[in-house]
Amino acid sequence: MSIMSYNGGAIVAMKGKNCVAIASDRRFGVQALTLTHDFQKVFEINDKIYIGLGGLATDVQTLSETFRYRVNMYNLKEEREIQPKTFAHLVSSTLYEKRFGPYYCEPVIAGLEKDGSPFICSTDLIGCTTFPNDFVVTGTAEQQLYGMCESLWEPNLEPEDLFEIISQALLNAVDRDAVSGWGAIVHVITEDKVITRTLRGRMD
Amino acid sequence: MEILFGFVGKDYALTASDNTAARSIVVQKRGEDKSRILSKHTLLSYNGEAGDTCQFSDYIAANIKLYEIKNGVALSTAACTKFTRRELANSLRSRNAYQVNLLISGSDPKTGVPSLFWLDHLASANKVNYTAHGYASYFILSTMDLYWHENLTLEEGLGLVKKCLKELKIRFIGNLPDFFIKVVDKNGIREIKL
Amino acid sequence: MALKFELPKSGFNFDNYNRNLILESKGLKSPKTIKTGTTIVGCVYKDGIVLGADTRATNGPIVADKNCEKIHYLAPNMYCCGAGTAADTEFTTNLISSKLELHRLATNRQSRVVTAMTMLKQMLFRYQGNIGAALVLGGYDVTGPHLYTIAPHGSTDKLPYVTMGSGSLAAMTIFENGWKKDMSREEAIEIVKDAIESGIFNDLGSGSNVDVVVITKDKTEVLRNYKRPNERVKKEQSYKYPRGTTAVLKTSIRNFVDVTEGVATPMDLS
Amino acid sequence: MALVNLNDVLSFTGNEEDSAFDDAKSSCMNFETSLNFKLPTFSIQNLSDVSDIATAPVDFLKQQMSNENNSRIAIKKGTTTLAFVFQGGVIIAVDSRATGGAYIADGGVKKVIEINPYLLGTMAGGAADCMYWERELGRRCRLYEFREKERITVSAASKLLCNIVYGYKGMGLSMGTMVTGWDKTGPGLYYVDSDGQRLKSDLFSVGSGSTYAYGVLDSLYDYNMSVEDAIELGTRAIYHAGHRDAYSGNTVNVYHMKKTGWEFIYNKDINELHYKYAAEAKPSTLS
Amino acid sequence: MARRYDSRTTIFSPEGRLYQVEYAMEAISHAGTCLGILSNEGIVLAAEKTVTSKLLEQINHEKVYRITDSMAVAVAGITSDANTLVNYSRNEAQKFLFTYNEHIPCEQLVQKLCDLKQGYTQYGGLRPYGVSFLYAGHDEHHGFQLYQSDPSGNYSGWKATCIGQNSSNAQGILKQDYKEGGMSLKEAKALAVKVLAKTMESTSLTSEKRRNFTFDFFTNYYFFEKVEFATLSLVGEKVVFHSYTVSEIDSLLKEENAQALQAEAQNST
Amino acid sequence: MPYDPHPNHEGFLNSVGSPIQHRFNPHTDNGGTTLAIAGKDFCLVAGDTRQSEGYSINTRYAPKVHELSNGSVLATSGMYADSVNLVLNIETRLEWYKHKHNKTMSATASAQMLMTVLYQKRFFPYYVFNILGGVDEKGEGCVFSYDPVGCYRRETYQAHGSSAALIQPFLDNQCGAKHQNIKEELLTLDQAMKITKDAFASATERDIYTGDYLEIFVIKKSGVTKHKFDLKKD
Repeated sequence: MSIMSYNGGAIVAMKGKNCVAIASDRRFGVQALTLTHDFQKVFEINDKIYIGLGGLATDVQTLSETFRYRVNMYNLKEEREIQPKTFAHLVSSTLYEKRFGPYYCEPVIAGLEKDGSPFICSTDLIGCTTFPNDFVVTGTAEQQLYGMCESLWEPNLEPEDLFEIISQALLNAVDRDAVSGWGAIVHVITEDKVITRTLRGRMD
Repeated sequence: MEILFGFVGKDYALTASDNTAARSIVVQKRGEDKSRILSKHTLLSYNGEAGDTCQFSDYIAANIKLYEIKNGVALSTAACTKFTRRELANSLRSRNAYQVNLLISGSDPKTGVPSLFWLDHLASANKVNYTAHGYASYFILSTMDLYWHENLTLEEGLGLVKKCLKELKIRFIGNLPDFFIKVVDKNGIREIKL
Repeated sequence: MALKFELPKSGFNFDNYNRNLILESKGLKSPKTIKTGTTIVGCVYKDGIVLGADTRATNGPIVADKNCEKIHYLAPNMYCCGAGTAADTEFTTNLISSKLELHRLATNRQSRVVTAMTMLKQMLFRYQGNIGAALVLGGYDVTGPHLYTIAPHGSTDKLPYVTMGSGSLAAMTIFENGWKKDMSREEAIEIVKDAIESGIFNDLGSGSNVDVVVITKDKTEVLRNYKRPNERVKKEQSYKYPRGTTAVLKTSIRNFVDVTEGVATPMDLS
Repeated sequence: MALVNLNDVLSFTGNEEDSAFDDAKSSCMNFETSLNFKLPTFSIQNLSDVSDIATAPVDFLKQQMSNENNSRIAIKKGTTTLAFVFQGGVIIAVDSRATGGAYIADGGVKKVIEINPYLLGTMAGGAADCMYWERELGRRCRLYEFREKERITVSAASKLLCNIVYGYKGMGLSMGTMVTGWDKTGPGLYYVDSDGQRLKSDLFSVGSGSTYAYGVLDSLYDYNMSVEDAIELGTRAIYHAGHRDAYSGNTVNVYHMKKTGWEFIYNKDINELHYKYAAEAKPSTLS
Repeated sequence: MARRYDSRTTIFSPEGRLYQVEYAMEAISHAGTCLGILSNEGIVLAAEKTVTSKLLEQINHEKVYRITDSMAVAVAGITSDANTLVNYSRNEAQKFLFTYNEHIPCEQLVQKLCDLKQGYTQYGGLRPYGVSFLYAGHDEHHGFQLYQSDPSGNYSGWKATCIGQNSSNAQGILKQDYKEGGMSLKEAKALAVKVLAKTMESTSLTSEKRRNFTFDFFTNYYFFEKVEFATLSLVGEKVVFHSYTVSEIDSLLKEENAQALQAEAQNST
Repeated sequence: MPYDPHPNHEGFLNSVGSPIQHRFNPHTDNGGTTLAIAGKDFCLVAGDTRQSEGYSINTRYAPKVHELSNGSVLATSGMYADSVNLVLNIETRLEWYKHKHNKTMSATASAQMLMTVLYQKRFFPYYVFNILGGVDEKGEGCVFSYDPVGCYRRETYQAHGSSAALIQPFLDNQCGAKHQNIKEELLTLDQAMKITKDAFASATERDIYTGDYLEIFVIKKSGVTKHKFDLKKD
């Protein structure tokens, strides 16, 4: 068993038309044993940036705190909100710093840029960034998510359509993965609001 | 083979831990209390590798006590958990990591709201309503799934403890005779005999 | 009580190394990093250098990025194609690029390709191949055009046409067959494109599009996605769902407050 | 040395070509001669001339089928099955998930094998092993009936299965099954596994989720319970196992073994059960 | 005589004084006034900027800094020293958050900063930080709190206090006007405006203005460009820090002006 | 190559002297993906035609889907050589059955037979993941899915092979109506064709072992028709 699937979890982020969505499952388990189904894997960085951390739970928690620390310091020193691209590089260099003793965690980032255009990014566990223009996925159901997203995603989705697509992609993907699932949470970020929905997922 | 489980009830948090200290196939002591008082309203229960457990829990207990003395206010249960998690996560990066599993139970002294945190040896922390560590989790989590609800009175809670212990007695090969049952509520920490 | 938290220092940090050893000793496998399976090539022509790369990044059998950039900027007169562990190529070229910039500011001269090559090889050699970057470095300086390959362990070659990565053999066949001395710009771009396409179609680790960079004495052209031979066909149908399809347990909507009204936005995440 | 071993393996596969025809004969011409009512033929390398452990079939199989090595041939595993005897007969309840590694290969597996109208077997471990050998058991039970003019007892049937798989002990079969039925002695419930272990009891649960199922069964089981309560208990135990164990889940299949033979009760979605149970009041802990 | 003991922070004078520390305090008494007033609903911080020029880029906060979500400081003294210390305390606050996942209790942060300051009064070759702080904060333990610290590393909690030039003057007014047993935030703001006006009046700026305390003075644009104003208050459960913009200060002053005029009119009748 | 967090001095030393253990492995994975969907009166079986090994393409056209002489279609993924052998084996048996019983074997009977054939190699399995598609006695489409040692089940849709994990959830959603709040219904042939083509196009985007051509067999009571489409070739 890979370290990345020790605790399980699946995260996906997608671009829409002037909006972006990020969704994760909610399981925390120790290998086959499911311990809780309200584990936080997606973290708010600021109003318009969310980061999803997939992988070993202890590193998910450590990294979320590290990023919060660094972003808070950035906000105080620069006296402005961090931009998604800057944040992506912050994440990337934080991970690459531990190139030879990495955190077992692969982040995905979703956010809106200053001009309101959607931004998504994913990195591998040592900080190799990718900036595709459709979707990014991470976690144990990665393959399932790739398959779902490749088939379902299309450009210029309105927030409500984007919500349906990302939810269906995630729910169906985790149903084929034993170590992720147990509910899901979706954030859709638009110019003026963020809509957070908890989904009725399979609980087995 | 050690057993440690706990849950929160209506206005209390309860943990149950076996009291056997064993090495290899030998029982060294019955009546070992595998917990440390962190503050008036926070209790740390542990199991894991001999040596690591007492070293780590003493270290945590001492530091949290020190904080309280230094600053005049006690850390909340959640802050104790975060601190413990961080210390454990840091220790993992050293040559000799602590092999400990922990439950931190507490009660907010002002509101009386109970809380329970689960930490494993990899320093993943979770706030839970009911949980268990080690082999016991395979046997009694479903029992707790079946019976637990958030308005569990202390009497009902002790009923649940009995059900869990009964199940362990029936199915778990390493069945242990005696348990410390500790309750944290608004009034502090106390031990309860079944 | 000591807060064990240190501000980030520069350089690598081996904090997690011990812990990861412990985790692995428990039989848990380390995950893979994203690799650029990759075909990267470069060749010298009459007026300079042409570099080429495919744009696929893989994570095991899965394509992690369909259109990544493998030709990295080093200096205005120098670019570097990277194959191997994607993060390593990215950060290594970034680091050298900034060192070159500082060097230019200090010396007030255009960077030389051999300088970049030496910096790269010294760095890679120092890490004994643990930084998995295989590079094709091309540039034009006062001494003319130069084309190098740098292997992860730090060995280098200087050749008129080079290929690297998992598709290097497929690409090399094209050069061996068609490369001539003093080719024109068009011919050179064409042969580089053919070489990359050969890698794209015959090597599973390479795919998607062709990136090309042309470097001459006083001009550098970046032809990103010069050829896109692998456009996805249109889908048979749209899979949009009727709104309300997904069963939702709870919805919360948070409207953003207009910041100009002076109410501070919270920074805490918890 | 290495070449010799290679030869061994090659000749091993080479023989396959010839035996294909024999295989065809034995499976299509069963009715010509009773001699063909023997165990199916396996192509197993002669163990006696194994000089290098690397070529031993058991070791080879372990290497090929382990979940390590990127699970080249990962056998579908992970299960919760249970059965218990009560005043109204036997209740058999199983989940329906099959996983290869963490991938859920199938969510609708039938883990109760209908051996004959009075015998049921459950499936845990290697799915093909259970499926194949319990099918074979069905055939033998039928033959027994022809010979003895009466139905085989559950005890005898389970012993038969036990003996077959014991013959393959150590070769990598993986099976943990419960054989249940109704015979002249009443309801019967036996546990048989690929180690050759055979146990009789009133209550068993087998598989990765069995401990969770036991938790529920032990605290609510009562021999004198009504049929409805028993069905509900079986369902509930499988639901709890499905909820906690990553490798169990999807749906519950419940069977009831009665004097008149088994009856399929229902197939329910574990997810629907979750939301149903969540909305219900919890039982009291004080009883 | 004093000379021999002047140059070193680490050496006491025969009278038992640390001259460098005292000089540092002296430096602060020339800095722009900062005042803080604790009310039932929050805290007001107000400060006077000493350097103004029409040509200077308008920076909204030169003297009031946010440290965390629930804490802010006003500084008097050498701005560059202040910057370092502000940065230090922000870092400490974040470290605490990182370790305990809770905001640092106010007094603990004040203590941390004062420990650092104290260190600079004791070790050889170092100069004390020439800066005093007013800390406004809120935590779950003690609610709203106001602290003051000076270059020696001493700190103390206050209901209302003032640092910088004319601070004794301002202290007097505060002592006089502070309503024991609680003020509303609005009253606190009014008091802050009043104190600032009085103290600034007695400085050079007001010399060519009318001596008498008249409120049309507040409309002078110099004034609101010279003042920084911030509040820390609770909105629901959340602590909100609000740094006033120039126009907000303007309208605040106008409002206070109008009310004071009204009050004066009533008094006179 | 898996990510190696600690310096691989072993590899370095190996190249200098110490021996490396090699073990003959008779199994190899030739990649590729297969899929089948059952309809009311038809069965659709599809597969790509790429055959690969490591990072190389052996051939762009090596059909994985085989039409059997009894009118069923067998889709095989995994090791190509084993699948060729298996198909020969099955064909022999089908032929024998025909001579013996003077009728062609039904799809359901051949499904059972395939299980036996696979299980007989329990201790040296065919490294093949099979899907058998056909129409049953009632004329309804049927799909049987197998693991390498013969465990099988009748399904309405199934994907196997290197992109199974990519395609299967999509089929769950589109064919099985999972999470859609609607009743599951059997697809029409037109829908099934569209979904199959999109599923393969998507899999080709992300799975390096799937591509080149897509072959779709449609089985009806009246017979089998075959369609061929292009997939991406990179």
